[in-house]
Amino acid sequence: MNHGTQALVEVRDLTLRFGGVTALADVAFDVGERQICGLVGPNGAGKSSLFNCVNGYYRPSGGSIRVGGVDVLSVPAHRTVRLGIARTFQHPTLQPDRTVLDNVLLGGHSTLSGTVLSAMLALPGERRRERELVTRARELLGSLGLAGAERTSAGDLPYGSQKRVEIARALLSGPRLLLLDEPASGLTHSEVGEVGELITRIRADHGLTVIVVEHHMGLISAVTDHVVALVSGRKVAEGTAQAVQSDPVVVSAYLGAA
Amino acid sequence: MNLLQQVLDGLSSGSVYATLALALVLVHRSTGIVNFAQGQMAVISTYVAWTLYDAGVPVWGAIGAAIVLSLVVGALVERFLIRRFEGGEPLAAIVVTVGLLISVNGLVSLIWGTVLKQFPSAFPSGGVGSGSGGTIGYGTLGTIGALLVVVLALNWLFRHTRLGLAFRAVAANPESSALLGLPVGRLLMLGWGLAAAVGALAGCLVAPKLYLAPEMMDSVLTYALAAAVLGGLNSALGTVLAAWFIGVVENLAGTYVSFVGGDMKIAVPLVLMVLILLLKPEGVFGHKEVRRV
Amino acid sequence: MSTLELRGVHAGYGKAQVLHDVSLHVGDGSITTLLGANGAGKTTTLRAISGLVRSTGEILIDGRPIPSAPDAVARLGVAHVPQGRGTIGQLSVDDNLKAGALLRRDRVQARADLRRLRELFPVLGERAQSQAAGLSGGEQQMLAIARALMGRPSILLLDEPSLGLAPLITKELFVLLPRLRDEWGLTVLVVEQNADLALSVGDHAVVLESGRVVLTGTAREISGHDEVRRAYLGN
Amino acid sequence: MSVVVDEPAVTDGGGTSRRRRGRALTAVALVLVFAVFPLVMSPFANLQVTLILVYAVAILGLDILVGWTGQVSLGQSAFFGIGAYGVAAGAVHGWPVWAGLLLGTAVAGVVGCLVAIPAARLRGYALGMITLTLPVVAVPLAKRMEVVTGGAQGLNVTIVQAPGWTGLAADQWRYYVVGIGAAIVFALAAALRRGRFGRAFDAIRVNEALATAQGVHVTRYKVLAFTLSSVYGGVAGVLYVVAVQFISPETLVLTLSISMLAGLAIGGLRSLLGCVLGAAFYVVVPNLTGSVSAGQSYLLYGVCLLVVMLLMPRGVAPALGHAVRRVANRRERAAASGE
Amino acid sequence: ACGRGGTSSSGSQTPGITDTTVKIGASYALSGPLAANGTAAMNGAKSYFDAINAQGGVKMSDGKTRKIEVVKYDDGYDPARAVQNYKKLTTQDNVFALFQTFGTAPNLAIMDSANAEKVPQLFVHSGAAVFSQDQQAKPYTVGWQPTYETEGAAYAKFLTAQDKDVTVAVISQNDDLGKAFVNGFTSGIAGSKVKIVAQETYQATDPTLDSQVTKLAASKADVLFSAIAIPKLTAGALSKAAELGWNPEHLLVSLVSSVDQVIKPSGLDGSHGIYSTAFVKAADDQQWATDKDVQDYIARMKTSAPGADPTVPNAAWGYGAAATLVKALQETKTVTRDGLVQEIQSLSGAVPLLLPGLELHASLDGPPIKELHVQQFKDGKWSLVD
Ligand SMILES: Nc1ncnc2c1ncn2[C@@H]1O[C@H](COP(=O)(O)OP(=O)(O)OP(=O)(O)O)[C@@H](O)[C@H]1O
Ligand SMILES: Nc1ncnc2c1ncn2[C@@H]1O[C@H](COP(=O)(O)OP(=O)(O)OP(=O)(O)O)[C@@H](O)[C@H]1O
Ligand SMILES: [Mg+2]
Ligand SMILES: [Mg+2]
Repeated sequence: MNHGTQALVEVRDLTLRFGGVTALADVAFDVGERQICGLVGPNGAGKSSLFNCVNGYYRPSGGSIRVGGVDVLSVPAHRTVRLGIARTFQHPTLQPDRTVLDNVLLGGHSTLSGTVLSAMLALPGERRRERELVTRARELLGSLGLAGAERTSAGDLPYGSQKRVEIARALLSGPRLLLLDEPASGLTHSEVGEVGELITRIRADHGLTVIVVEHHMGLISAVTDHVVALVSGRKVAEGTAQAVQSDPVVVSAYLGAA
Repeated sequence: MNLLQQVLDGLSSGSVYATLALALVLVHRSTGIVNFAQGQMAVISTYVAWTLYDAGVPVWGAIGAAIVLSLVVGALVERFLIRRFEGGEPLAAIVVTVGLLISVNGLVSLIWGTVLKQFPSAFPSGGVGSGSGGTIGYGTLGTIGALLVVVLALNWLFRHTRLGLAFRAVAANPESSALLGLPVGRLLMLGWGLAAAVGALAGCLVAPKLYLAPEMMDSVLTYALAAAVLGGLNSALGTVLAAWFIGVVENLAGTYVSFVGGDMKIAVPLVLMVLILLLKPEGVFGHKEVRRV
Repeated sequence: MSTLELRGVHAGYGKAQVLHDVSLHVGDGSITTLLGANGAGKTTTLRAISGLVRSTGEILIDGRPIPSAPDAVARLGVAHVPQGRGTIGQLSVDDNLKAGALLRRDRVQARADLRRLRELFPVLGERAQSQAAGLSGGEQQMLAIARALMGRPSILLLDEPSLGLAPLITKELFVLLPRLRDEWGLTVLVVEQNADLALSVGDHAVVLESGRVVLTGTAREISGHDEVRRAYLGN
Repeated sequence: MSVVVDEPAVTDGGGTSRRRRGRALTAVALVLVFAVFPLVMSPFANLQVTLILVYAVAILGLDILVGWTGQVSLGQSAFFGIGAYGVAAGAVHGWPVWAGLLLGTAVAGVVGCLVAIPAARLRGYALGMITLTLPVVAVPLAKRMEVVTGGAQGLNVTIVQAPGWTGLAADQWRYYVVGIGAAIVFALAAALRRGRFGRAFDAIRVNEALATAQGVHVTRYKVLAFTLSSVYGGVAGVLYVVAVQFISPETLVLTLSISMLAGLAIGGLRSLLGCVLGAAFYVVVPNLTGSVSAGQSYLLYGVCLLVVMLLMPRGVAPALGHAVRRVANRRERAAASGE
Repeated sequence: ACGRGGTSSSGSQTPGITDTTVKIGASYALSGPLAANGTAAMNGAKSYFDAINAQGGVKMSDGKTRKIEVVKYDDGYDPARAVQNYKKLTTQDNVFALFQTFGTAPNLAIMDSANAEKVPQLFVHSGAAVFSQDQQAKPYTVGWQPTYETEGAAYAKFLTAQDKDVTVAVISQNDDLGKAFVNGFTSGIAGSKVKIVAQETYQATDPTLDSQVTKLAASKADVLFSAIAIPKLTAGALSKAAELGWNPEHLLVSLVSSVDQVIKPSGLDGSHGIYSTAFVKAADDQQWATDKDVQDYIARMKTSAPGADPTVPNAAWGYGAAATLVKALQETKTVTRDGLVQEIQSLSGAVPLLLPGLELHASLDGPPIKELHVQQFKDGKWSLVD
């Protein structure tokens, strides 16, 4: 493992098929604790599918994924968030008619407990925990520059802001591992820079491990400690951003000659 | 032979359910809505045909005229009523069709009264087979024939024509279709019009058997919905087969399972349908939809 | 062969006014790039043109005001590739492409176009019978672009076509655009955050800020502009 | 009780104290109006309000399923019937009302849960079909289970008599009993919607994958919504017997389920006020159209339904909320400019 | 202390009565699956009341002549709406009495309230025995037509009287009505040579009864007793039997004995014997062509409800029940609700449309009309057999 940190994520021989399509084939790599790992590759390489496997949405046909030593594939999909795995989606997936704040609060679902009955009776403990969650959500929105949009319906936000709401929602669950699927897509150059800063800041503030899928090589170079490149579901290169970007397979299949 | 006759009877009632179910499928396929008023719209069409017949128009002429008229009226209903609810809450669209059902029922009662009318059969009376070996009426045979024609036509329309593709595109995603230049509004109107036309045919075919009354199709609606959903809501052939299945199973259960009896026989195909749907939620002939994030 | 012109266009959603007095001109057979920050109103501008958002002011195609219904606008030869997922998920890849060509009469030419697009985006041929919803984000984006081109539009509105596309494909796309402009006489209005690339193939550019046009010029002029460099080009 | 729930779930810190005081005043005024109403109004008006509240509870149950969670159900009348038969059969056997209440709602909840466990896999029309089976089967079943249900003749019961010391007439007393019952279950639902459960239900409606990723066990929450919905249906059935003192298989029919869905759409999804307004539509409009013309009341009812839907496609409560907000904004702006 | 207390409906015993009018209330199924029957009943009653009003009104024992004003509402056969209509009629419209509320369930739903509040619930449009068997306990609820049991028994008597071995197939609706017909019939044939060999039930919402009839046909019974309450289903059942080559004698319950609504649509000509029972004269029976009652009835229907079909039995019953009410009002000695109910408990004599030999005979354990005659469908019309 590079940097000598302990691996938080261990992916081994991961294979995923859809009918005749092989989305992932024997993919294996590690991500160390508090590392930022970049995941790159051409369209259809299997990057989002990998995320979908890690958070339990897809059930791979072979291989294993361990996060913090726990076999992710053995827990049901809704439990992965309790293992500390949070994600954003490639295509912003919000509740368009609800406010931005409500959307973020949804991310805190797994941090709350209490039964239907205690919720219906609005017991004091229940109300207090809810208030605390709201406070934290507001803080997160503030730190993501969305404080002003708190009461806007999420569907009314421009594309770029929606992606940031997703990040806030993911953070509210208090994850150890954050999966970001193209967080900078649709942003201007300077906004991409801000996202880069945001990612490093998040790691610093929350002590997170991050895997980020991005086609924006500038961002990948700027923030990642370590990059994995997939092509047609196979890992073709791994290493520092620079090394991967100069890998001949990656260049010919993904980046194109400059 | 009781068994054979029960099967034939089941096919005959199944054909009744299928006629209406086909119209439901057509609307769903072309506009993505399930129209609870489909049966009631068929009833008013049938009354129109009856009125023409009563005024001396030959049966087939009366039916044909009613079909053409229904095509127009169906399109207008879409344009001026349903249009406002497309793309909104699905419940609102459903409830509007319920409102339409009630209003049309009231309108039919107002115009033609509530007492039943005899609708002439478009086919000769009598049937084939003998009392001992099982009989099937010409009316039922004619209905089955008409059903098959409609099924073939719908399959051809949706599978092999540009219009069919346009229908499917619009039903799935009207906004995206509009960006392709498809005349979304007119396609939706046409979809409703065609369904109303099939409904009119359905009404005229079953009216000789069910007798024409404002609530003629009410009891058929439950079965037709079941057949359409069981068939996958998008498959014409699947719908007809499902309808026959329902008709036959119902009769056999009512006849041979003693605790079911005549009053509970409807429960059997419905419960079977529930079981089948649990195994295959998209319906027997439906396609599983790919979902991903 | 068409020109597109906006004169004093205002548009918004409900009470929220988004575009303020937007005027721009896209010349016949030219590529114009629309730049702007997140939320500047780029998408809204394209939606106003294709009739998805109500607008006031004048939107003219070849000097004539556009009709109000989106499908009527599209029938004038305007193809709009929306931001994000613009395909019909329930239909197969092939049906999506066929739906793009539904209004065409020249079937032979359409088949040739299909071949060409499949060469550019091989996955569309490989996955012809798959349901479009199963495609990856970038693959869906390719499908949306290809589908728009299948209609042989005279005006193409592209809303961040590179969204989710791998760098290689993005480059290829921006090689294709000037070719189509020249071969088909296609008029293109493209919103693109990969401003470098877009400006390198574009003829003109327009910068939007908070729903107002703040800068227009040739692509070269705009890419030389300091502020633009800082915000959109990064060098 | 007339709280529109669809407003932002979080309210603290948002409202000024003046607005909060305004709300408290409105609430007190509403309670007063509610309390005085039966004392001054006719027995018929009382019965109508009582029935409105009965159906409002059933529609609220439906809203939990349809509005909140995005599932369809045509089975609510069956749960309504179970609750009603529970309390009526209990009363026939001399049970106290609360025992019947428990029995009716428990059976409704258990049946709802049993149906939901397999049905939670389904969505859309397939689920609608499955639930449609409930009333279709329940009606002949109720006719057959004569020992419990009184068969086709149904059960006449006399329950919830006004205690002598109150000096209240039967209609007044039943009004209060049903009103307080409805207020309680409405308050419970409102609290549920405000917190994590409400958000989870909402997320399921929008996108099940999204909900799962946030840690929502989609199947379990769907079953929960279905069960709650049927419990509410059962409670409504119990209240129905309190109001009408009679239950027969005619009440379980599919038409009632459909009418409740219509009420929900008319009132507006995801709104407590909407549930009441939808129920009011169901109860009051036929009476009004019946007064206009007994023979054409059905036709007029259908036309009213269409007209209201056309004018307010999202329902009456959202339309009202919209109008109120507009007026409030205008007033605020006027006040601001006046200062 | 602030409640209204006691009976909330009325302090007085004579609401709805003025010097010139008497107001009565009715709740019918004017929509839904039973709309045809409900509307017919309403029209029949209306045509009689209209005629009486045209003559100036009802002359009552206090010497005043009052017009009859009917307030009617639709209940769609929903008990909850019937209860609302009851409340509205008694507390808002303040009617003097309820008249001819339609159907078993709606009447049951209001029966307890009516008796508690002492509101006469007169001549209910249902043959269920509950409404007439115990007038001691429920004096304010009064039936009118013969009970379904009585009618079932009448068919039994008709068959047993022939003293032959007869096999019977029975089909009945799965509710109180169907059950009552069958009970009356079964007890009537007990110990006779008449045997039930097959029995089926159906749901009112069944689209057809083909399956049931096919099953019954296998019994090859001599007689089919159709306790079917829905005209189109009866017509369908008759024609299905014929289609199967099964030609039993048919016994149709009187509810569905209309020639135009049932027999003609069924396509049967009566050559194998179609029987029913009646207690009123059928409008389409030629033997009454010159009968004053029937002529009046047809003419009045034409004036009051143009387009309505006078041959539907419910219409004739509505007419007869209206006539019964008018007779009771005329004879009532004290014009109060209790007075009216008392009068009705001893009401007797003729009313229009009743078959020859039939009269009202009030009693505490049954409806005022207690008998029916068997009639046969022959040559396109009904004729009395006995
Ligand atoms: N649910 C599904 N059904 C069918 N095929 C699928 C499904 N999900 C993914 N695939 C296929 O698996 C492959 C990998 O898809 P994935 O979304 O992981 O790609 P990606 O690397 O994220 O690409 P992009 O950069 O375009 O987002 C693609 O070919 C895609 O079509
Ligand atoms: N449906 C909507 N309802 C209300 N406001 C909206 C809606 N869609 C967009 N807006 C608002 O309009 C403004 C412009 O949005 P638009 O989507 O046009 O921006 P954009 O320039 O395309 O941004 P991006 O680069 O993020 O796509 C934003 O402030 C946004 O909040
Ligand atoms: Mg992806
Ligand atoms: Mg945009």
